[in-house]
Amino acid sequence: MSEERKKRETPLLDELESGPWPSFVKEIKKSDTPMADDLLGVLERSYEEHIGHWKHGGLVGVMGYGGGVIGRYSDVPQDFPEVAEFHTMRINQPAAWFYTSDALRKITDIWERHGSGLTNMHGSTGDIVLLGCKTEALEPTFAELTSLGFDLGGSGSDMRTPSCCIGQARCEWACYDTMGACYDFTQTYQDELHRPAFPYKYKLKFAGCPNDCVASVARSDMSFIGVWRDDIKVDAEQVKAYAASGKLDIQQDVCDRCPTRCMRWDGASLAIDNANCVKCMHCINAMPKALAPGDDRGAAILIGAKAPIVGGALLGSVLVPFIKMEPPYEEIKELLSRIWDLWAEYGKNRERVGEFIQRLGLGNFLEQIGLEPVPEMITAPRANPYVFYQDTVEEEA
Amino acid sequence: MSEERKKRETPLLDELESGPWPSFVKEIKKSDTPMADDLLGVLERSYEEHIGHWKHGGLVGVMGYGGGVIGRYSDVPQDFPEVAEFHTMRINQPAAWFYTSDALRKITDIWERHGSGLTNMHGSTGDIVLLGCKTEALEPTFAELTSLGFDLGGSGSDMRTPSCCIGQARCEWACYDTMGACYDFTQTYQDELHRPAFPYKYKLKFAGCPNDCVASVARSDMSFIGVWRDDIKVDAEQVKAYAASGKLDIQQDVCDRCPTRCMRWDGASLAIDNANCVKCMHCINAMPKALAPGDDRGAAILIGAKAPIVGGALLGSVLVPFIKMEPPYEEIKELLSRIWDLWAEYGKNRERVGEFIQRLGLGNFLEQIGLEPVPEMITAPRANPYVFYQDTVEEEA
Amino acid sequence: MSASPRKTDIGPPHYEQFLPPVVKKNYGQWKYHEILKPGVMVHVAASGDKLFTVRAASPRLLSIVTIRMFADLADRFSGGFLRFTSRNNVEFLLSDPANIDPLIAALKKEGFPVGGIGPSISNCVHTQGWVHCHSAASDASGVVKAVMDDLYPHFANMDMPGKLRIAFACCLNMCGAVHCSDIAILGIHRKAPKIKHSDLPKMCEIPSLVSSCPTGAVRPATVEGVQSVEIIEEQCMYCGNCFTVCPAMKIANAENDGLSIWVGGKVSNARTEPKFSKLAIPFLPNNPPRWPEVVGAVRTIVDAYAANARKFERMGEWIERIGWPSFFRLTDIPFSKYHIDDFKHAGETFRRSIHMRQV
Amino acid sequence: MSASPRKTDIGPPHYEQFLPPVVKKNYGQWKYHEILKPGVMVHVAASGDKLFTVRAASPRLLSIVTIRMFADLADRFSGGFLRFTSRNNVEFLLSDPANIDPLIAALKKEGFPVGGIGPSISNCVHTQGWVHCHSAASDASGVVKAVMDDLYPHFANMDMPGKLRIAFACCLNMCGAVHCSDIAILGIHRKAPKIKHSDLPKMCEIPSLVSSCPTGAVRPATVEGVQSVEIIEEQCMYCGNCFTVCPAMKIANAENDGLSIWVGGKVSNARTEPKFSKLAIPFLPNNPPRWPEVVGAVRTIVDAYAANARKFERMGEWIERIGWPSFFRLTDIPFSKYHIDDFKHAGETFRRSIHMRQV
Ligand code: SRM
Ligand code: SRM
Ligand code: SRM
Ligand code: SRM
Ligand code: SF4
Ligand code: SF4
Ligand code: SF4
Ligand code: SF4
Ligand code: SF4
Ligand code: SF4
Ligand code: SF4
Ligand code: SF4
Repeated sequence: MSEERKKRETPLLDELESGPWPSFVKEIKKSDTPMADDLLGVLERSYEEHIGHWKHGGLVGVMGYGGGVIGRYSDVPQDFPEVAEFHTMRINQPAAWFYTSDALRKITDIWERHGSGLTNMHGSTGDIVLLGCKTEALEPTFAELTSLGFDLGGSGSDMRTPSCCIGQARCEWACYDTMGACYDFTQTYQDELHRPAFPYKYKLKFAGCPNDCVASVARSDMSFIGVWRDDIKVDAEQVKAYAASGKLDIQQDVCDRCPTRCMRWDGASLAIDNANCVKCMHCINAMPKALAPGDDRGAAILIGAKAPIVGGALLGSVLVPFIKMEPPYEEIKELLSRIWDLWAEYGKNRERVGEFIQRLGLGNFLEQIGLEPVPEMITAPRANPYVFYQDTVEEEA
Repeated sequence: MSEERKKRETPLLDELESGPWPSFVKEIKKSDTPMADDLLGVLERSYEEHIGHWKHGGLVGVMGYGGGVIGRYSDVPQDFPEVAEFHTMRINQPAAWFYTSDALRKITDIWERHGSGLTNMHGSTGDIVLLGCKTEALEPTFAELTSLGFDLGGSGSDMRTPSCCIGQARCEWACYDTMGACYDFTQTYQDELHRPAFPYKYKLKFAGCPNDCVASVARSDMSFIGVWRDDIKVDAEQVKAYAASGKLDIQQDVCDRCPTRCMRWDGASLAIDNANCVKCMHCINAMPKALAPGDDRGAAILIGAKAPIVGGALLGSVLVPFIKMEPPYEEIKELLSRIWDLWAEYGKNRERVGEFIQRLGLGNFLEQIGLEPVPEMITAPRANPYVFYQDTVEEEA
Repeated sequence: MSASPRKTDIGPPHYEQFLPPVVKKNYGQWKYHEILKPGVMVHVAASGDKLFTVRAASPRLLSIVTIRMFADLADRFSGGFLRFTSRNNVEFLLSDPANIDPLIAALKKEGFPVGGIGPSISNCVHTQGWVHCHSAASDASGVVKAVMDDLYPHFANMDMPGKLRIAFACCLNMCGAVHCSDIAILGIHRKAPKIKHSDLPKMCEIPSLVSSCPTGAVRPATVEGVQSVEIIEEQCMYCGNCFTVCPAMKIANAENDGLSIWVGGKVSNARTEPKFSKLAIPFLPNNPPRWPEVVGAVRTIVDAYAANARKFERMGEWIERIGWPSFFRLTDIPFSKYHIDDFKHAGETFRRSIHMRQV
Repeated sequence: MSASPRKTDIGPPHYEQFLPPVVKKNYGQWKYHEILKPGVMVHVAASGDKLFTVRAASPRLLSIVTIRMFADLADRFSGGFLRFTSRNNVEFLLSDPANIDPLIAALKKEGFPVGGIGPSISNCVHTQGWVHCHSAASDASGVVKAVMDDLYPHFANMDMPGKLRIAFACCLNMCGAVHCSDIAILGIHRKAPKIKHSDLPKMCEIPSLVSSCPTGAVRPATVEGVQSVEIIEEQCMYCGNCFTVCPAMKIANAENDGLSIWVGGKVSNARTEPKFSKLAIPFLPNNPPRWPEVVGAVRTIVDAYAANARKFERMGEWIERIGWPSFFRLTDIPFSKYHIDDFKHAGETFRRSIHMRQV
């Protein structure tokens, strides 16, 4: 894609070409398009001035969709005309970011034709981020992508692109099929994904076990975290092998690190008081050959994680302590639609579901969506006496 | 004091005369005054009706004082004329509630002459509570009490009657002289105690060690909790004696209950990693003959405990991690006056100092009272990014 | 007496005059203590001196007749020296161990049993209730008497895993500081105050009344021509603060007042940090004179604790070890939406992890 | 192509077509895994089949040229199959272990080192920065490059006590979800937005702008005759939410923007519950191209952790074990009022016990 152009001087950025870590400056230079050139120029200026040069987006997108494109304009278009418009397209990644070389090449070809040649593999939410194109390029890129079988992801106040850990594709601990579930939910809610109709964004993430390799508890309005209910499976021989290996001190590194200290190691055999196991994964992580999650597997559903804007960050909180994760996930989808209905009706503009629940009160929220309160949802009952009692005796008229 | 009066029928209350626990009904009956009689009568009515029969206080008190008396009126004075007025007087108890039989008798004599003959030994704040008298009795009672060397305690928006644990008078763990300090502060602040001039009440409590036998961390706006800085004193022979006694499993009952697990017991000797001891007292409590607080003793000062009205209950929080407690406590008194000045000026009406600090921000509060922030004051730094930065670069004009 | 100049600001008498000689001599020099039997302990000083303490129960609400009886016993057995504890028990301070048993016998005869030391249930801290306070949603002394009658064996014996502290407060002001007790019994209102519009303008300042309500439920309003206030009932959580500020807002309500049970608080730093009590039972009826529902509920909780907690473990420590779900299962107390916090820091109590015992 | 009917709502391609045969065959049947060496692991299925993974670093911002290079390597060594991880590394999925070393060599030659598996420092999750976002207080890619160059040995070796996850976000929106990272680097603004009163009425809705400010610092005002807003500067804590809502409230400020460092967050449930990151260093200057202050600070924290944490212990677990005061002492990071929370739940972070290591 090279052509003869006068390259910009970028002495500051050039310093970031050296060093052992792969260099994004090299990447931008590799792309070698006029857009990439101007991006380098404007970035060098930011490095000089310590300030960014991008303006608010504005409404750009593809026909019939309300999300998937982030509009971006330069505030110094005269100096960097090629990036005067520099929108990104969010492309819904395949579950767990699996590709064939062939699929990747086809995507790069499309992006060579229409965009900067720069990408993020991947965006923080999980999308393939095609970084930088002009408004006029959006429709043609979209058409070519859909022909290839790809579609846009979410942005704005819609369901965002769901994502998942690698799960059963490679991981021995996956308590349900994360990729299957992620794909299924993504397909079911195409409308919610492309056409913002919520008070604010709603993210779904699927993690196969409590290790949560997709950070769902911190980054998704609804997270599905795999877990089991029965006993941890113990291969006694392999436990001994770990002990013998000398690499692991089973008492100190495993038993003493168990949050409920529900394990006993007598130097020869390991006993687990499974009734007091809180499924933290630690012992299993430490001895993958010897221990494994039980067979009665499913997921816990947590709700409401988000970043700090503006009421403070939230981690997800337990909504369903355990549910079997089996297609077509009807019970969950019914629950989800009750939640969306309630939130869509009573949520304020730019109020994430986690904040909405806190405003409404978790007890009231549960009542509205028809879930029984169970003590697993909380770490402790209220410490304050400010109870809104309802079942009281009314006065006689 | 008995005389011939028609006694009221109190069948419900009478049921509370039986049983092993000492009976307050018997006490009221023992007093056998017309006031006690009517008290029993109105209480029986409350037991029948499930509702109290007292009205708000109103301003009653002794000349020149703004606190120390709780005014109380019956809402059924026609039926129970003797308790139509039924005020309580709060008498500042001697430190740690020590008495001689002689002193107690003299107090009872005064109360026989002027009041209901009923008391609380003691009120929750610590005062001797003389329970029930008429308005006209207040001044004479006060005169006789002061002649005996007693004075009123606090009520309303003043410094409340300070109280303390038994400390060095009997307890081997007292890290400072709680009774001496309690007496000293009480005397220093007589004006603040008797003449409400604060936004709200301000309670002081003195506990000799982290066991906090006077519940200061929950119940005082400022609590002084004894603590030491050097190593726990270990009598190795006595440790062995405890182990040998069979009453204590040193590993399980002591070491495994240490919050930082900083103790090692090898069956023969006990090693404490004192740098990681958080002075919780547990091991010392468990083996009082073997272990003792170190010699470098003083107190931590905590601020802001209170009951839930109305912003929610608070426990005290660390203001000074360690200070030597030596009369005349000048440094502490200077600190206290800076706190009172600030709170008196900026505190809202009925805003306890703990709530005031939360409203102002602990960092700002420290700055205002001239204390350096130290990490011991918190359990963790902020998790939210909402910092009010101050040392920023101003723009050139 | 009235001729002498009026004394003020003298403060309490200096405590030294009330200290037994052995205490004065060994002040700050105590070395260790031992519990000799229920209600009796000895403190040993560096000098070798010993101080024997006998602790007796008290209903706190004491007649002067009883106080004089205590004084007499002190004269007979403890050189005239006695004290009260921070939980309102009475303690006799003896130098001569030979006096211990006679004193215990004399106390018993008067109806004041000995106990409360060590791993036992000590006296129940409490408040005024219908005996004296205008705010009370229940009686304090009566509930305490009924509960302590039932728990008496645990006062008289040291048969608990650790110390178990019970407290009672008759309204949300929590004068009994029940917010940090192993078991707390709390009187509660459950109906918004009834406004006496005729009295209100005379008795109360409307702006400070309006601002007293933490939820903003009290609003200025003109009612039947008078400047008064109204209450948005759905916003009222019955804290009673408006009533404290304004007598014309009576909150007590015979049908709806009652009691709630809270568990797991503590104030000591022993092992774990001080903790607030948490809601166990949102509502039990006022059922004088013996409040059987309350007595039964407390008993259930005490029994579950006694049967399951480890040595030294306080109620809250035990519950945190086994988890709240297990506490509700073990006690058969139903869990409801009322248990879920919805006040200011509610979100901090939501479970934000997978750490659950799956059942 | 434009002639064919417009496709919408097709969603992503089904993942199955991208799975290597060994994965398809053993889907859900994996038995265990082993880390073979830095950046290389093997998963063994119940069938006995093995899947070898080689993980390589990525700057995330990738040129299509590099993506094609990855595709070529996949064709040569892993049957054309590869994936990216949730932390933006690239993983080649091999059936033949003989291909591992040649692949590593080829990757290295292209400048893409292998590592990040096990107890190591994996890729730094990050955001757009000055490369693309209007909100950025710093550059994302540049800081990450500088930091990872410095920490590279810990990516290439498994020499950490446990996993150590670093994340970067360029503004308080925290798209990098830095709120739960072992170490987080966060771009911050420190000046209230400057209002462009000439543009504001055209571009923004005043009521929603006013309500966007969490502290109520934005108030409606008439400025030079136009309906606009004003900012009460003392109330602004620079969250940038007003700017998100209204482009005429530019918050970026060259002199005052910079970075802050946060530590001790995690998301896994392993051992301890997920935790937020907490403020370690409130402000470091923007000093491109290599941000030495930031690189140095991160290095100090990593070194203290590496030297002191126990096996498996994450940053936050280590700090909680030793206590925050010890963390500040060990790293020599000054403690200031900025560290003390003063937001909504501030009181929950005050130390409400005596549990302190007295020094
Ligand atoms: C591209 C991406 C960052 C990246 O470099 O990876 C991104 C970029 C933006 N985010 Fe984000 N967010 C991205 C993932 C996230 C995440 C992480 C996640 O999804 O796992 C979060 C934290 C989790 C969460 O949702 O809370 C996140 C929390 C935010 C917030 C704060 C939301 C909150 O409730 O606190 C905003 C502000 C907003 O919504 O107005 C925001 C807003 C933005 C905007 C649209 C800027 C704005 O103010 O309108 C950014 C556009 C940048 C640009 O120029 O392209 N972005 N944003 C990520 C999306 C890529 C993708 O689709 O894969
Ligand atoms: C590939 C990936 C999932 C994916 O779908 O992409 C993955 C894969 C594995 N994770 Fe993970 N984790 C991956 C992101 C995560 C994340 C998310 C994140 O970092 O943002 C977490 C949560 C981190 C946190 O708590 O902040 C995560 C927490 C874990 C843990 C818990 C570690 C702990 O002690 O807290 C384990 C268990 C272990 O390593 O002992 C784990 C274990 C594993 C295992 C061993 C699972 C298995 O048997 O296959 C995999 C290789 C481990 C490794 O890299 O050392 N994985 N893992 C992600 C690789 C990211 C990368 O490029 O570095
Ligand atoms: C008598 C006593 C209860 C008792 O039976 O022991 C008591 C009785 C009253 N308290 Fe109290 N408080 C008593 C100790 C406490 C304590 C415990 C303590 O001091 O250790 C507390 C909790 C700790 C605290 O200060 O927060 C306490 C927290 C309250 C509150 C709530 C304050 C708050 O900030 O949450 C109020 C309401 C108020 O101040 O308006 C209150 C108000 C009252 C009033 C004055 C009622 C009122 O609304 O005006 C009660 C008068 C009852 C009466 O008829 O005599 N009382 N009050 C205690 C004082 C006796 C004494 O002087 O020794
Ligand atoms: C007399 C009294 C102090 C006073 O000045 O009046 C006192 C005296 C002693 N306390 Fe206490 N405590 C007294 C109220 C308290 C309180 C306050 C309260 O209950 O409201 C507490 C805090 C309770 C809480 O955490 O909720 C308290 C928590 C302790 C502890 C910590 C127990 C624990 O495991 O949490 C100890 C140590 C122990 O017993 O092992 C202790 C130990 C002691 C010792 C052994 C101290 C000593 O060496 O003399 C004393 C006898 C203990 C006993 O009763 O078993 N004392 N002690 C109080 C007796 C009250 C009563 O009549 O029952
Ligand atoms: S979250 Fe669990 S199942 Fe998913 S990849 Fe991580 S360890 Fe495996
Ligand atoms: S999974 Fe966690 S809680 Fe369960 S036994 Fe293992 S270490 Fe303990
Ligand atoms: S608080 Fe400490 S010093 Fe005071 S009586 Fe209790 S145990 Fe003794
Ligand atoms: S006092 Fe507490 S923290 Fe210190 S060694 Fe003893 S048990 Fe451990
Ligand atoms: S708790 Fe309430 S009702 Fe009881 S004494 Fe205190 S203020 Fe009065
Ligand atoms: S009782 Fe409390 S919540 Fe209800 S109106 Fe009065 S002040 Fe407001
Ligand atoms: S963190 Fe802020 S500046 Fe960075 S990409 Fe997200 S919104 Fe933009
Ligand atoms: S930056 Fe945040 S705090 Fe400051 S004015 Fe804007 S919205 Fe308000």
